[in-house]
Amino acid sequence: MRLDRVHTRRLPLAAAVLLTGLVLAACSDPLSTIEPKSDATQTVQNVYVIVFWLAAVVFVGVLGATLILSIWFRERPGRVASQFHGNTRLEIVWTLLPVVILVAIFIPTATAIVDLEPDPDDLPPGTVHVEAIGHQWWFEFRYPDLGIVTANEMHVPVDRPVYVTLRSEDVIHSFWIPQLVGKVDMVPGRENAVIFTPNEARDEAYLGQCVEFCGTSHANMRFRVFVDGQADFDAWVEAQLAPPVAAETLSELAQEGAALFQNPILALGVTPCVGCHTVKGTPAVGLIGPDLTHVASRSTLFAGIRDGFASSEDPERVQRELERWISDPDDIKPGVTVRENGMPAWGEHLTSEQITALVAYLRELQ
Amino acid sequence: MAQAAHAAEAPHSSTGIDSRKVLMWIFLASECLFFGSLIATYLVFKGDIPLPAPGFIEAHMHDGVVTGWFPTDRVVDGVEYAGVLNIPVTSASTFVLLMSSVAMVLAVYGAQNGRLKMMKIWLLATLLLGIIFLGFQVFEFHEFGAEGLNLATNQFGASFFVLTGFHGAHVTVGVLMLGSMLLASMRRTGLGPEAGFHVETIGLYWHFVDIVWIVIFTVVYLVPA
Amino acid sequence: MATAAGTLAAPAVQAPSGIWAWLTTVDHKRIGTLYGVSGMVFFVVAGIEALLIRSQLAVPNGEVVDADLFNALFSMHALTMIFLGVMPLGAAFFNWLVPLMIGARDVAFPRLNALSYWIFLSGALMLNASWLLGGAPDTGWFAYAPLTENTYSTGRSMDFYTVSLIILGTSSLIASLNFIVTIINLRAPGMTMFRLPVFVWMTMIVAWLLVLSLPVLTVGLIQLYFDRNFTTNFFIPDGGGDPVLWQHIFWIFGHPEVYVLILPAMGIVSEVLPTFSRKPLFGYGAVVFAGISIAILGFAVWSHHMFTTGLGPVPRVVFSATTMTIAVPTGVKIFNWLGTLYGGSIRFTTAMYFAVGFIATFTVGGISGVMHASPPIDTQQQDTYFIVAHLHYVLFGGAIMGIFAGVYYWFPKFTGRFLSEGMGKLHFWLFFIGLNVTFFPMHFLGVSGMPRRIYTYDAGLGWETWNFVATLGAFTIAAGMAVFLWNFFRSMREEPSAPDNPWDAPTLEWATSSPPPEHDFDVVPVVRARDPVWYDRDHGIAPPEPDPHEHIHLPPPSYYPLLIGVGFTLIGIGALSHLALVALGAVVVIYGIWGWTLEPTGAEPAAGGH
Amino acid sequence: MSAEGGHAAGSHERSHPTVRQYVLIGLLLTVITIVELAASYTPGLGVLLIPILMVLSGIKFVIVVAYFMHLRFEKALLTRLFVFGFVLAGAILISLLALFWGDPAVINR
Repeated sequence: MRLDRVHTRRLPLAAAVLLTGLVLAACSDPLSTIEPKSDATQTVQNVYVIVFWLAAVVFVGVLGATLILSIWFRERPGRVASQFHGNTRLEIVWTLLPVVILVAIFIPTATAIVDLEPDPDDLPPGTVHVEAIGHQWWFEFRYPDLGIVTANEMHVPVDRPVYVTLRSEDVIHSFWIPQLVGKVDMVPGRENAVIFTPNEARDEAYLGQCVEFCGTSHANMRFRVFVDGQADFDAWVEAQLAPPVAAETLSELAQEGAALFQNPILALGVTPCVGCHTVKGTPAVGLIGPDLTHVASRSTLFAGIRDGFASSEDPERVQRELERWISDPDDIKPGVTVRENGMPAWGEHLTSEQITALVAYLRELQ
Repeated sequence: MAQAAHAAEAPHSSTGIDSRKVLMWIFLASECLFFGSLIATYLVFKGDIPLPAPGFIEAHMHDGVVTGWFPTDRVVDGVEYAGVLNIPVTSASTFVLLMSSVAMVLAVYGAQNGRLKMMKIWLLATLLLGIIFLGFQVFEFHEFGAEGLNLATNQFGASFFVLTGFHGAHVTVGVLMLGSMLLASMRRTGLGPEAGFHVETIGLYWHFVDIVWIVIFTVVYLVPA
Repeated sequence: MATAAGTLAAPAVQAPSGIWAWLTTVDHKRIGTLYGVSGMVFFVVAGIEALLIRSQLAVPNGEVVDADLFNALFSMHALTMIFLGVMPLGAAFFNWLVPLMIGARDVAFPRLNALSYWIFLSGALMLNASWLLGGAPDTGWFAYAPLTENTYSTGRSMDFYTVSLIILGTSSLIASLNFIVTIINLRAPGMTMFRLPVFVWMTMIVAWLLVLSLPVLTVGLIQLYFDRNFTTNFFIPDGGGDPVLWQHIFWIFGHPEVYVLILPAMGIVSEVLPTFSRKPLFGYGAVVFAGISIAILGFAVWSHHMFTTGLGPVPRVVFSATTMTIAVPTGVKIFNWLGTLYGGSIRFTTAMYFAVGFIATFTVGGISGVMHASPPIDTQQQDTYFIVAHLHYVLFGGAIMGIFAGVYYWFPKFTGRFLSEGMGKLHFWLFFIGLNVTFFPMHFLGVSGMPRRIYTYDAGLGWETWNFVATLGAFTIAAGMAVFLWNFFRSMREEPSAPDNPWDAPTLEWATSSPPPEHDFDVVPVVRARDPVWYDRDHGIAPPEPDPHEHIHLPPPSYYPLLIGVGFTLIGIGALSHLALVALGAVVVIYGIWGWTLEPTGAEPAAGGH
Repeated sequence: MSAEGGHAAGSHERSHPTVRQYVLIGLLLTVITIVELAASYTPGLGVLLIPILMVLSGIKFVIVVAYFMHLRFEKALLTRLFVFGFVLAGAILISLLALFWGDPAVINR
């Protein structure tokens, strides 16, 4: 028969390829879920490894049995099907066998659940506390103990516990940094929390993203986490706490942009920049949009979907994208002008020279 | 018995129970989940009704007492709140619904024993009692609205009105069925051999609506927050 | 009313023909065909939606569709597949087979059966009308509040969602009540509960699941509708509501719904495997009880969809335990199917290909399911493509493979014709290879951290290769479907030639002609064993001679089901536009029920009831 | 089956109540309701009130189902069908409440 030839050739090979594929595929991918870089993800990984190998055994066993039985007992001249209705002993065995496997999975599972649960009343000493707040479609990060507010970019020191409380301003989002911490939802009206201790400082960012569908631009809601050595972290904190750029040190064009930015009636019937954004030390104290005090120091823009001034090789390109964003943000992040408290499309209200000036200002907010 | 005439064409039934009765009982099992979910929603929110906004207090302060926010009387932060629920009135309407169940069971008795007149009288009584119950509910909703409680007021208002409103809708369907049955029984040709079944099936529905109210009355009105 | 009913009943006397015959039919076989054809149409529609999704994701930063359309596509793909594809295809088999398998001449309430189809059609058309009228639902089939509330979902799309799902739920509820009663009450003499074919058992379990879970969804939908239209704040945190309540309500329904989709396929496979292995099902009792346990446990696991919502450790431990428990009865089923193959003399027909393929692919879905039954692992898998892979192995590798096993198996019974085995096997290989090529790489994507429901992604995240491969697989599946449709139409042009029992199968539907007469059986069969046809064959019991004097009573056609269906449609349209239409619809429904009750149905009271 | 509908009393092992018994049951239900009311107005019952009310309304529930809805006189099958749904509804309701009332994550409601 054709079946057995095809099967025997394909299946064992395929199974081997697929299983090793599963192990190897995700390694070194930036969002890999099986490359733990913190105690929390390592705990998950320890359970995963057990479950994975048990699953692999069942996979090979059941699929192998299906294949072998199909070949062995296929219709052949002279073969007569034996008529029996069951075998009680066998049935008891294959009821109990899964039970044993499941207990083997459940015990580490339950332990891990308890291990991963943060206890807000008893945080380990040296814990860094971050408040993460989900917005359609960006993340706000506040460090209540340090007085820092930033967006879409989180810095944490290596080898110190990070306690992140999770809230949402609008719809449900989910907070996930695959290599550092498993996802927990940000639910409006509730406060959840995660705790993890990153164990590898590196220059390259850890990627995070929203993983609960949250509307049109759900796909465009990402963030980055930098795990720094203690000295680098302190330097970052210092930079964030540093007073924002003084008005007189701004270039001429940027000063023009600053004036536009701070103008309370930029266009009739449209909330001006200052209505939503904060730049510390200026009249801009809006709380709806991201804090822009040090926006030019960030490695990305628009919630992790484009390179920022601090990381791009080509600042002029960033300049052009930021101009495009201010002029028509929907073009970069669909739905952003439509949603409640959305970013207006300033292209309808400002000249391109004005927008260039605004971007020049933002570019100097180091 | 009057209905025995059709025995020759009995429908097939493996269990010996009429299919319509089985259907109705399974449907009622399903309805348990429907009302169970509504009651669960009510209870989820019942535990912690927040304090009203100052604007609400101003708008609904009568003689120093705020109306239309909490289900029962209470004093919070020196502000006195009058409970919305009016237990005496609802006890009366509960009694009415209970009596309608008694009337219904007598109508079924009449139908099953071939006493057509008895059936009609008690069907009418059930129908009227059902309408009176609905009248109580309209009155209650109207009163609550006047005191300031509506669907948008708070979670108590939303879950209360949706729960009791859907119960009321079930009573209304029951009233329609009773009315139809009554009309049909007035026809010149009479009711036909199936009357006993129809009345009994409607009766099952009606009693179920009654026991749902037994639960609602206890959970919503009597059990304190 | 009485006179109206008298005149309206006229069509009952002369049998209607043509389109009218289909509109007024109360024959379970015709209603099954209506369900089957509708289900296939919507299966294709949802498949086209899937192809668009896969085209968009084939390469990074794809530009086939925009964000809003993509979100509507994945939402409608799920809604259409679940409620308009797989469920009605299941219902098609229930309708066709349950009366035949239990030796009945129809279901317990034939007109109610017709009504459930017309209400289904009404809800199905209404849901899809949203594409043209105000936008299709675009918040996922799970519709998590508060994204679905007025503030974030302007326009009518979510009202289409609530209204059409309530209507579809009503249809399923009516159908399920009908099937439970039919199975309990219309069994042929000798057909005890433990002689019922496994497929009939699964039908009853599915019906129970729907009867007990749909009301919960209905309540949630009503609350959402009230939030959007009548100023309540059930799920709006700013107004004191709780979005997590919606999640609970939705998944209390949603998880049993998963079993509603898969259990019919399990039933089908449990019929196909013994027939072509030429031996009885291994461990009949275990398979039945496993189905019952799955159903009961199915109500105790809903929060595993919410492991990342922040429920606290205790609920997560508890729901993790209950969820893992479900793997036991599921495993029992798989082992018993393998036990059925053991010792057999297996004929590899197309139906058998699909059935054996089902065991393999469903097992993969079951195994990955156990993985995210563990909440810590779930925090790395929830809402990634790993879940997409898992659920498609269960629903495509499980439900759809099972359904096509059933299509090939019962096609001669339904139509009197055979589907081509050669094209059938080509269809199987295209499906089997296509589904593995589409969905297996999604495990890798999930492990690489690709989230679900994203309309775009950047290059350089390690997702390019497998996304492209998955898209190729999707088009392979589409090719398989094209082969099937060609096979179907080619076969339908042929003359009927199928014998009564072409596969030498054991169950009662094969004891009548192919296709069966309108009254199903000339003589109501007497059942002497669990596999009645084989028992009679082995014991030389000849089929009984029909009694020429017996008057077989069949319920006459009725257009009241259609009329009441129209009433439901009006209520639905009213709920989306103007409440006056709701009143009009209610009047039509009440008028329809009146006419229905007074309509003469011959002397068969079992056909009545409302 | 005609035996069920036509001869309601004839085919059952236990005969249905008489009119008199129905009225008495109605009275009993009224009395229980009055007791419930009295309990809810009695100060000092404290936490006892809720179980008292639950038991009393449970008794009413059972009486109506058993006698008015004739479940006591039907085959056990119908009881099983209904009780299955009722128990499931109760179980889901209780677990839902347990999930919400023990929920620490809520910050505003």
